[in-house]
Amino acid sequence: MSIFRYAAPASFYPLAGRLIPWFAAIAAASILIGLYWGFFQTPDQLGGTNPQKEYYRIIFVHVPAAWMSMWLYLVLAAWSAVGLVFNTRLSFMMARAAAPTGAIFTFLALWTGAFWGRPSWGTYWDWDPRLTSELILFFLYIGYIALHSAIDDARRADRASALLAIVGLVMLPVIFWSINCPDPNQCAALHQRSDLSQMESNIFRAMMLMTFGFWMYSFAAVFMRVRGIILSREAESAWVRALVEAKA
Amino acid sequence: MLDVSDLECRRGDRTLFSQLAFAVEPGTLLHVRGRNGSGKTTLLRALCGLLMPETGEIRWNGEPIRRLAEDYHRDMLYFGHLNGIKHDLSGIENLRVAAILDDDRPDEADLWDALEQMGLKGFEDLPTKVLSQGQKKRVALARLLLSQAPLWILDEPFTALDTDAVDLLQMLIARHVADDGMVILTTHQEVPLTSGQIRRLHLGG
Amino acid sequence: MLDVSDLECRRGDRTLFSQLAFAVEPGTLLHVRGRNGSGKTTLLRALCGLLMPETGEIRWNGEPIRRLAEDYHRDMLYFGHLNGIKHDLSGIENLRVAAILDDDRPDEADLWDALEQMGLKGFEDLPTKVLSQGQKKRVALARLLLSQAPLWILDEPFTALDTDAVDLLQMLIARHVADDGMVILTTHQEVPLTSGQIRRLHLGG
Amino acid sequence: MWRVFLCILGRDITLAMRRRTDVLTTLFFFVIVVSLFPLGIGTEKQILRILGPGVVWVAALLASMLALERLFAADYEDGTLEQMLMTPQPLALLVLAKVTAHWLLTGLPLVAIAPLVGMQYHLDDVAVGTMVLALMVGTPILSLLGAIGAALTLGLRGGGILLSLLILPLYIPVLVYGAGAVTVSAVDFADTQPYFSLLGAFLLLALIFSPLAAAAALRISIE
Amino acid sequence: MWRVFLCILGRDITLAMRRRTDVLTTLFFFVIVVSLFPLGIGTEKQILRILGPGVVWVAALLASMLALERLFAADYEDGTLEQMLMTPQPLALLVLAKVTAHWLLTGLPLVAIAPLVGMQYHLDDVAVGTMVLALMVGTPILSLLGAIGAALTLGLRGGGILLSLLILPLYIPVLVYGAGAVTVSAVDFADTQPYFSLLGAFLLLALIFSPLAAAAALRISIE
Amino acid sequence: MSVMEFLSQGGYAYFVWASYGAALVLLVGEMVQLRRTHRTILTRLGRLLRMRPRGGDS
Ligand code: HEM
Ligand SMILES: Nc1ncnc2c1ncn2[C@@H]1O[C@H](COP(=O)(O)OP(=O)(O)OP(=O)(O)O)[C@@H](O)[C@H]1O
Ligand SMILES: Nc1ncnc2c1ncn2[C@@H]1O[C@H](COP(=O)(O)OP(=O)(O)OP(=O)(O)O)[C@@H](O)[C@H]1O
Ligand SMILES: [Mg+2]
Ligand SMILES: [Mg+2]
Repeated sequence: MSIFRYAAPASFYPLAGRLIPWFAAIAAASILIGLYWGFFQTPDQLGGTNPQKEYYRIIFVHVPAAWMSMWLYLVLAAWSAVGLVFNTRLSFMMARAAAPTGAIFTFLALWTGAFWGRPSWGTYWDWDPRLTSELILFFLYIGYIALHSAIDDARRADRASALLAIVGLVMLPVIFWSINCPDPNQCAALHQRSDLSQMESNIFRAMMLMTFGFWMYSFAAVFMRVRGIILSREAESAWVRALVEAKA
Repeated sequence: MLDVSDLECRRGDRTLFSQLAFAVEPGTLLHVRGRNGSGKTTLLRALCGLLMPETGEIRWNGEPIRRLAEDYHRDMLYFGHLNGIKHDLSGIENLRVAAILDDDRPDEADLWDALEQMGLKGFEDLPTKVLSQGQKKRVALARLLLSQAPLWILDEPFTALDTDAVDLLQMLIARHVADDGMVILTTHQEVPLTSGQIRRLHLGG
Repeated sequence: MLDVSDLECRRGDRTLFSQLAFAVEPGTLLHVRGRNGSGKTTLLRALCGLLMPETGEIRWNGEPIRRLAEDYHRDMLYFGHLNGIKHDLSGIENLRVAAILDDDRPDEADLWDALEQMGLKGFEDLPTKVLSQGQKKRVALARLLLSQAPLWILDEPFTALDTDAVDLLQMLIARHVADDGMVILTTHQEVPLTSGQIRRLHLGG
Repeated sequence: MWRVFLCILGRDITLAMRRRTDVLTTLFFFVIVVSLFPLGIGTEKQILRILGPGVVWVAALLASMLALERLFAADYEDGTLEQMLMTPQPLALLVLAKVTAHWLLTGLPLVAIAPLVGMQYHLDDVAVGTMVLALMVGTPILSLLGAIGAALTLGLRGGGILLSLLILPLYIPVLVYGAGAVTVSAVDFADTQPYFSLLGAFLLLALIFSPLAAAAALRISIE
Repeated sequence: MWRVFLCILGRDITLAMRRRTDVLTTLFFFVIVVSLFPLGIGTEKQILRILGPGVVWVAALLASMLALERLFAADYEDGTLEQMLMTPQPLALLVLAKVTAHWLLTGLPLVAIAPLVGMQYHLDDVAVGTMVLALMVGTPILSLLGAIGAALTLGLRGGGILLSLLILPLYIPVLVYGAGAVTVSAVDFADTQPYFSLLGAFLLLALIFSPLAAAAALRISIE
Repeated sequence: MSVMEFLSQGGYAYFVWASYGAALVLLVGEMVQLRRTHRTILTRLGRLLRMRPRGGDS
């Protein structure tokens, strides 16, 4: 019971309020240290067989953003599923709150990827499978948000977009795979990935620190958004009235 | 028997009613009343299983309607703001589809008969789009004549009907109640029903 | 004064009425009656100029309304099955747009006042979508309070209103008639209006 | 159960036959969209031949999606859908019947007209044959997936364009393999076999899962 | 008169701002449609560069048309359109105000995002510039012409796809000259001048006549 | 290493700072926007509360 208590919006609201500063502080600290490390403790080249010059430093935002974009979609779909199965209001709110942050990270991954691609491939955009997949992930986020806000009734909006998120999650591997492997005869030639273990260890650590920072940032942002959603949804309840009165 | 306990429904972010509890026994008519926006339609849709209440339980013969699902629907007939007829099909075709979906197996004569009773003789095989608002409603109400369902849930069934049709509908409701059926209805007009037991439920402040 | 002569309207391939002739003088209420499908809505829309009659002439102060066009619309207010309010705008915004389009220039206070009189105090600047069916209708009816038009054409204005609102509307209609206005309305309910002259027009067989 | 399936199928086909133009509309939309490209891009044979499969598939995607917008809309507006939810029948079965009717009325005509369109793009016979086959397997997938979107966007403003936003990304695998099969057939028809197996597998999965998902979506939307 | 024009313009923009995502929907529809082609056709740079202008224009046509479906629909459904017909204002003025609002909300964003899309197709800077200019002149024509179709199909089932059928053929001149300008700009930007003059002339004609035609169509549809 | 040298990022300043700039704008922007909406919600609720002081919902 003790932990499920926080599944009620009324008790989650203050809890989130207390946690946000911590997450924000940890995020700021790891991002700042990560950036310092990334810019001042790393070689000016990606190293090894990879000749990339200073512009590789985009990696410290690009990869964390790309990872967070995918992770947050998973989170979104997971909360949606929990909401549909257990009919808990807070789960839907969490899903809804995660979507914009996820979309922002997706956009960031695309944007930074484009600015990486220009110096390294000579073009801002190419129809590389990985880029295309990220673009489609962006469309899925936008679809989720668009559907949610096209529906006036909050409950229907929650449930409908939760179902969409789950359908999207099921289709995502299929979509990624179909783009990665347009010719089923040659699926062996899946897109080459750089091997994380061969990366220069300072670069790797800075990147992981930035990823951690982005992750903590996501907690802070999602909690802040969910607090807003809780307030407007529970506007009629006694505890919100009391809270607003206390503030006034 | 329909049994409702501790029901709470929200729409948007407003709680319309809570801790609502009542039961509808065979041979009763329940008249749900309340001002505009008090949640009558919402309650009726919750009773149909179209809308999931926030809390509370609705039981049909002791079983929660969520669990019964399709079996509950066999015992129930809902008539909402919309007529639920296809304007491109004739009255007869509309009735036939409705009957098949309800697992009733009426013969053709029953269908024609029902429409005639509703005062639609001569209009049976015209596409319903050429009928007036009230005539369309009569086509939809013809389902009441065919249905075997013991529980009728009617949301403002009298609107747009002329006085003849209102009388006919009142007669049908009275007969159904007299036959140990159950009727739940909302209407802003007064319903002068005589037979059976009439109960009133008042929503909103 | 509205003057109708030799009017015939068809819908689909059915003649609804023909050789209809009547006049509505200032200070009169014309109650158009008839069974479902007898053509009441059709007649009202023809009187508004929304629908061109098959034959016949509708004159406003002696001029055919086709010729008057926009000038006729300045003198007339129609209230149909649909409310004609935007659900994403608040009651105030809806009223304001309607007033500007009608070339009225009411000040803000009048608008708020009208909504308050309709019993919508506190709801004025909420988007109308959060209101119930009856409350939305009240917002739409608030136009009656602002309008300068002498001729009101109301198609079943009482549906979906609760008794308070029905009383209010009856009062408005009575006042308008008493002020030498003209009202043409349809309703299946009885309208116990007392002041002014009430005429009845019966459509259909 | 069969009786109910056939009843809905028959009903929807009767309704469509009473408004035959609706069926033709989708077909003409497809043809018009396909014909627009040569106007915008130029009419060089070489280029058209490369464009052909992709354009046809994209047009099929758009046509099927726009037609789907109306899949449940009419029933929703007049309240028959609400009534269907309250019949003692499994909703997924009714959905499947409606989707089947819909495909027969809009998907099948597209397949039938594809050879004509292929001609416009100077595709050779093998390519046209492959295209027809691929459309035959692919368009039902489009209808099935689209049904979920149609159910979710039921009664919302901006239905058509919102639906596209939700569903077009999900159509990508069908597009990739459908158009891929045609492109590959230029080399050797035998190479298309894996493409067709994949499309077939998609179809099977869609047949099983999407009526369930669409039924769930309908229950949510009708609330 | 100005007051009435601004009132309607303001009303429609306020309404759209209350549903900001609706505006984004059209934009993303455009982007998605544009992104589908490389997946169906292949991603060779040479080919993409040839496709680019045509695809962008066809996508703009479709996006603008689908968005237009809703131009009068919402007002029709809730009865405000009926009321507008009965105000003492010239209907063509109200139509023009609605179309203007609509273009500001859906056409202009397309123009703004076009450079990004041009990048996806590896168009060079001159081509992108020409495309933006051409869209700037061309999309209002699309909105104006589309308004007639939207008025005619008001309240009909299958609105979106039926509308396409009526309006897409009328869009062809805009497509031909709009895409043509971009293609020609590859050789010399000066060559595009006659294309722009023609588009400008179309725009002028459309500005004058289509509000009148749309107003007449509305009166017919509302009966 | 001078500040200028650092800023120039070996001649790739445009790409590097365009990326980091976007990240900064988006993430900080999101935070600012979230704080602002939270405050607007609170004030709006306060207004609603004052309008209909206590209990009842109509
Ligand atoms: C718009 C352009 C781009 C997008 C959308 C994009 C997207 C992604 C995504 C989604 C990942 C995570 C992949 C995974 O771990 O499975 C990723 C990782 C990575 N990307 Fe990009 N990328 C883009 C451009 C680039 C460019 C131009 C480069 C460098 C040449 C690049 C290099 C990397 C590296 C090194 C990783 C991390 C190592 C790995 O997990 O493989 N990306 N990118
Ligand atoms: N889809 C919805 N989203 C948000 N609120 C809604 C929705 N539907 C109804 N409401 C709100 O729920 C309340 C109850 O509506 P309901 O339709 O149940 O009232 P009613 O008692 O049937 O009123 P009426 O007599 O006017 O038909 C209204 O205040 C309305 O604003
Ligand atoms: N758009 C239309 N097309 C064809 N026929 C129509 C149309 N609209 C109405 N009708 C027919 O016109 C006749 C009159 O309809 P109308 O709506 O005027 O009736 P009414 O008197 O208002 O009835 P009610 O009391 O039911 O509202 C009806 O028989 C109807 O079938
Ligand atoms: Mg109601
Ligand atoms: Mg009528």
